[in-house]
Amino acid sequence: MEGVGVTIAFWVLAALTLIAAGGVMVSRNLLHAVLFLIVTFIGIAGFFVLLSAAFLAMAQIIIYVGAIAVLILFAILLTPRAGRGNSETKFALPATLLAISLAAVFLFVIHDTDWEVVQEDPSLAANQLGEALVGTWVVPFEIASVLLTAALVGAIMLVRTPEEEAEDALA
Amino acid sequence: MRVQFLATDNWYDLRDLSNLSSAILDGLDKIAPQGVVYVAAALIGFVAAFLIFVLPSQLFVGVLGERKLIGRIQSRYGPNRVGPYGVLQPIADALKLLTKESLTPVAADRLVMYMAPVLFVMPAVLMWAVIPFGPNMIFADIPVALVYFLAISSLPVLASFMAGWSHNNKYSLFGAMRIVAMAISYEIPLVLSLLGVVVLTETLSLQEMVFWQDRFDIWLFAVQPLAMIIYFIAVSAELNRTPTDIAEAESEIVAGYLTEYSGMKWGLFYGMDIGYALGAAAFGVTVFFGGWTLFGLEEWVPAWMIFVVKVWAFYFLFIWTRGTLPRLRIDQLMSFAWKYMLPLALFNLLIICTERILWTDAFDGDKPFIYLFAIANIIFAGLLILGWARLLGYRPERTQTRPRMVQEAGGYVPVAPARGEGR
Amino acid sequence: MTSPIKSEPFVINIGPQHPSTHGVFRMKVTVDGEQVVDAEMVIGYLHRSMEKLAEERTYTQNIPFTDRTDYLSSMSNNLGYCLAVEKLAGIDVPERGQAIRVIMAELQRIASHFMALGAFTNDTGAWQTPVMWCLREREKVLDLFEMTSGARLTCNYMRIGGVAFDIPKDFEPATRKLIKTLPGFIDELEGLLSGNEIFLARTKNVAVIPPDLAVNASLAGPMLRGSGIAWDLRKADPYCGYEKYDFAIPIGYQGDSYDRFIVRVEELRQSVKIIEQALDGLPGGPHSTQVPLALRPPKGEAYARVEGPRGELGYYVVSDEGPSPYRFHIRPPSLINLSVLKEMTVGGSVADAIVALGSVDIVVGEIDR
Amino acid sequence: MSVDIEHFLTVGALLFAVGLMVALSKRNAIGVLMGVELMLNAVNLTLISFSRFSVSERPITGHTFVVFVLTVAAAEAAVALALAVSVYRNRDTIDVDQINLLKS
Repeated sequence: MEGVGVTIAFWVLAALTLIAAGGVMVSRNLLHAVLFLIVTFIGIAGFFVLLSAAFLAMAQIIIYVGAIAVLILFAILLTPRAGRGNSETKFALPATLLAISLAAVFLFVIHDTDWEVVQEDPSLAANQLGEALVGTWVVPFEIASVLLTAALVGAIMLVRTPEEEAEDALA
Repeated sequence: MRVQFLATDNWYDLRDLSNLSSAILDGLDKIAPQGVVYVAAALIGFVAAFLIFVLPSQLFVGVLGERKLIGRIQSRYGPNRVGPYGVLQPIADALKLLTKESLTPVAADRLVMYMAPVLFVMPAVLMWAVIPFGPNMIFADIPVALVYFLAISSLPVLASFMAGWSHNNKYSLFGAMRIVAMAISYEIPLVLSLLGVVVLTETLSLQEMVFWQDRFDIWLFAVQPLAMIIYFIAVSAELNRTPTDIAEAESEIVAGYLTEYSGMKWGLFYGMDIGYALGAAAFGVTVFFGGWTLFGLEEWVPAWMIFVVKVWAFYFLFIWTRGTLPRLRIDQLMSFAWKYMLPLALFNLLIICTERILWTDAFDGDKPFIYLFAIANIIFAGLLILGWARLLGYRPERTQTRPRMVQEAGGYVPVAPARGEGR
Repeated sequence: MTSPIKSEPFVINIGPQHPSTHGVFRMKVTVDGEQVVDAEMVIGYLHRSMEKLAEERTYTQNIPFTDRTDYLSSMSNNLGYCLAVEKLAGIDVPERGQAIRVIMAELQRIASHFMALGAFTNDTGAWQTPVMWCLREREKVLDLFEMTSGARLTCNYMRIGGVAFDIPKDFEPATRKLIKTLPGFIDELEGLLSGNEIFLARTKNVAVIPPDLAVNASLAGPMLRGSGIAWDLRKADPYCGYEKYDFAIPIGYQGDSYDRFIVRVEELRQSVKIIEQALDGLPGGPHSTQVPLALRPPKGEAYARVEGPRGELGYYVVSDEGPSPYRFHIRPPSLINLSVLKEMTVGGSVADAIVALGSVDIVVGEIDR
Repeated sequence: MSVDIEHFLTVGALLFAVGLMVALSKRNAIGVLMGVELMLNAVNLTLISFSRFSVSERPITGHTFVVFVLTVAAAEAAVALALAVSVYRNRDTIDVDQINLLKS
């Protein structure tokens, strides 16, 4: 992937995403952490566009920024007295050390092996993805939809109030 | 089949502005260094799309036109003080908003409150990248244009939530909660109704859809009336225009998530609301009403003029509903989205998929059968809308709209049992 | 085992400064999510202590006070006060004076109901369109008032013993023209709103007042008739010759906001019928009896009640043979109709609370006096 | 001036590390969930970069896996937040340290 534009875009997106991810870790207010998270999601969508996966970039924005971030915001709203601080537990230091050592291992592996790489763009269009999903991957596709329904029912059951439960018991 | 009939190479042929732009860019390419042409192309595109079409129609159709038409609906003149027939009213509004001081409450979350208008404006401009104004006049003809539009239209919801949340004011918190809950539940029928269109035209790019409608000489709203109706209601809910303007319901929660904004911050929200309505109208026109084509007329009248007039006509629908309909409650809106719009969208998708298979296999894709499907779909749409309403227990004939008349003053007059109780 | 939902109810001030409280009226609403848990009414922002001031002024000087309590129906208030003093002092009003009083009271009811219907549709969200139409028609009625009494809102037209001046020559043709056009507009307004699905969804079964609550809370006017109780002072206790005119009383079905709306719309039509009959049979003769300026009614008290646009508008005057009343009290229908606000709004959503407030049709000047 | 697979994988690895750090060290349950979301996104990025650069006759499989990761992430976020809200209702806090009923 040569070209000035691609390189500039990559470095800008990399800086944006990693700084925002750092922001999630560092920011003191839980809501600001969510906003940094949203910026990370948009950064990742930018990477997808760079890697010519345009459909997935848009899907990422719709699902992550449009739905999951909003879900998290609603969870914060529904737990008002649980404090909006973003403070760390006492495992903060060991967690950081573990993360750094893990990152070191990953980076060594990445830069040590010489990847068998193809340079030209496989230009994967949305309809290829569609055919793959309902073609070779149709079984996991159906299981995913079952999983989503199970999650839906599970989430509703978890947050039902006793009145609703009593009401349904009568019906 | 790329439409080449307009690509004459004399630059003064304004029927297709791309002749002019390609002439300029080729000239520039010869003299300027390598990268400059891209920047110039982007600038020309921005000037052509945004400054010629979007900003003026946002100001004059959105601000002035809407206020004048709503005035007419309410049997009064719209703004006619500033300039002849009130033409300078939008400029006067903009100046007033610019000079007004924009306050920030003490307990407000300053950073988020400052960011919200910026995040609200950005998608409004990005939205115009994929809208085709003419045969070659499209800013970015990306293959995933439809999904791009849906992604962009889910961003302002977050910006409104941030605005509402950061004011630390009860009314705006109400507005923020309401807009998020409603936008999420109306996004699903919106996506499903557009899915029906994608199934029929086999493409996600808006330009291809316009060519498809041009090739088969039928507009998609005739082939899929149900999808068009669901799109209109879902989009008017996304933009929270009446009858679904509960996010800033003036009579209930003062100005919803805009309560604490004043000056140009509020101005940005107000201007961009109109921008989004125009964007949704432009998208609706491109997908359902044949974009810049008008059955051959686009070879004489410039295509982008046809498109602009169509967008204003579609925008009139928003003005019309805003002028006449009262506002629904949040729980009624929610049940309407989940119990009524979603099933209808799924039925529509089912019908369109069967027609698609029928069309390609049985009739191997020739033209007249599309008209057959169109008629069938219109009948289906009518049946489905009425049938599903009755299924949900909607009996309009049961509501008494006239009071009972009594001659003598006396005590309580018990109600005669109506013929079978309604919902 | 999950404990009951512990989301925090917080108090919202639908306060004196709010676009849909019809004046400076404050409602402290305790809200749990979107549902109203408790509503508390705070009034007194427009208290001008009219009843105390009236004790220092002569009987005739009190008439302008009655215009300014309920500024949307000044004619009905004047009528109520004049009837009370006439009952106290035993003055009888000539035929022509009574007929003019009936015409003016009914015209005032039309103007006030137009304002009420417009404001109510504003609260349900039909932003400005019906209210503009209603106000356009109301202007025509106000022109008639300006023609006769010189003022549009606070007319101060009635005097003890009759009316201030006789109706001008071109009053009758103007009123006949108005009466011809009004029913057409009323049908148009009813067609626009009462068949509208969204309006039905927003007002049906909202703020329901059962008949027994309506009677026990001594509601009056469209609020009472909305709950199905056929009680109208013009029929039950006729004054000013109302028994001569034939008209019907509209009553609702279950006492929700929608019933109150259609009752008010129907009352408009009945008022037009009354005006027409009063104009046809307008008797000749003097328009008022001569009453000494410094009237000194005998010792005693009198209570006269009138069917105002908002309900039973009562005037209670006590005299101690002095030039000014010893005690002057007004029965405000808005305040008493508002006493059921808590039962109406608790349980509904915030949006319903606003619609409920709109359906009561309050005038803050009358509540606070 | 060229960008190849190492760059994308590095960003993915760093993002995963930050996600892990957030998930392990946050006190608030929603903070932990945010960390998990970050990790899932890092995985998505790595999948797509392999799908773009790898030598294989069906590069689309990377995309299909990302679609599955998206659905799983959405389902997991919904259930995790429902769990957090119901825990909040009983313990009035979603502070990860104080939810230690099972501890002896």
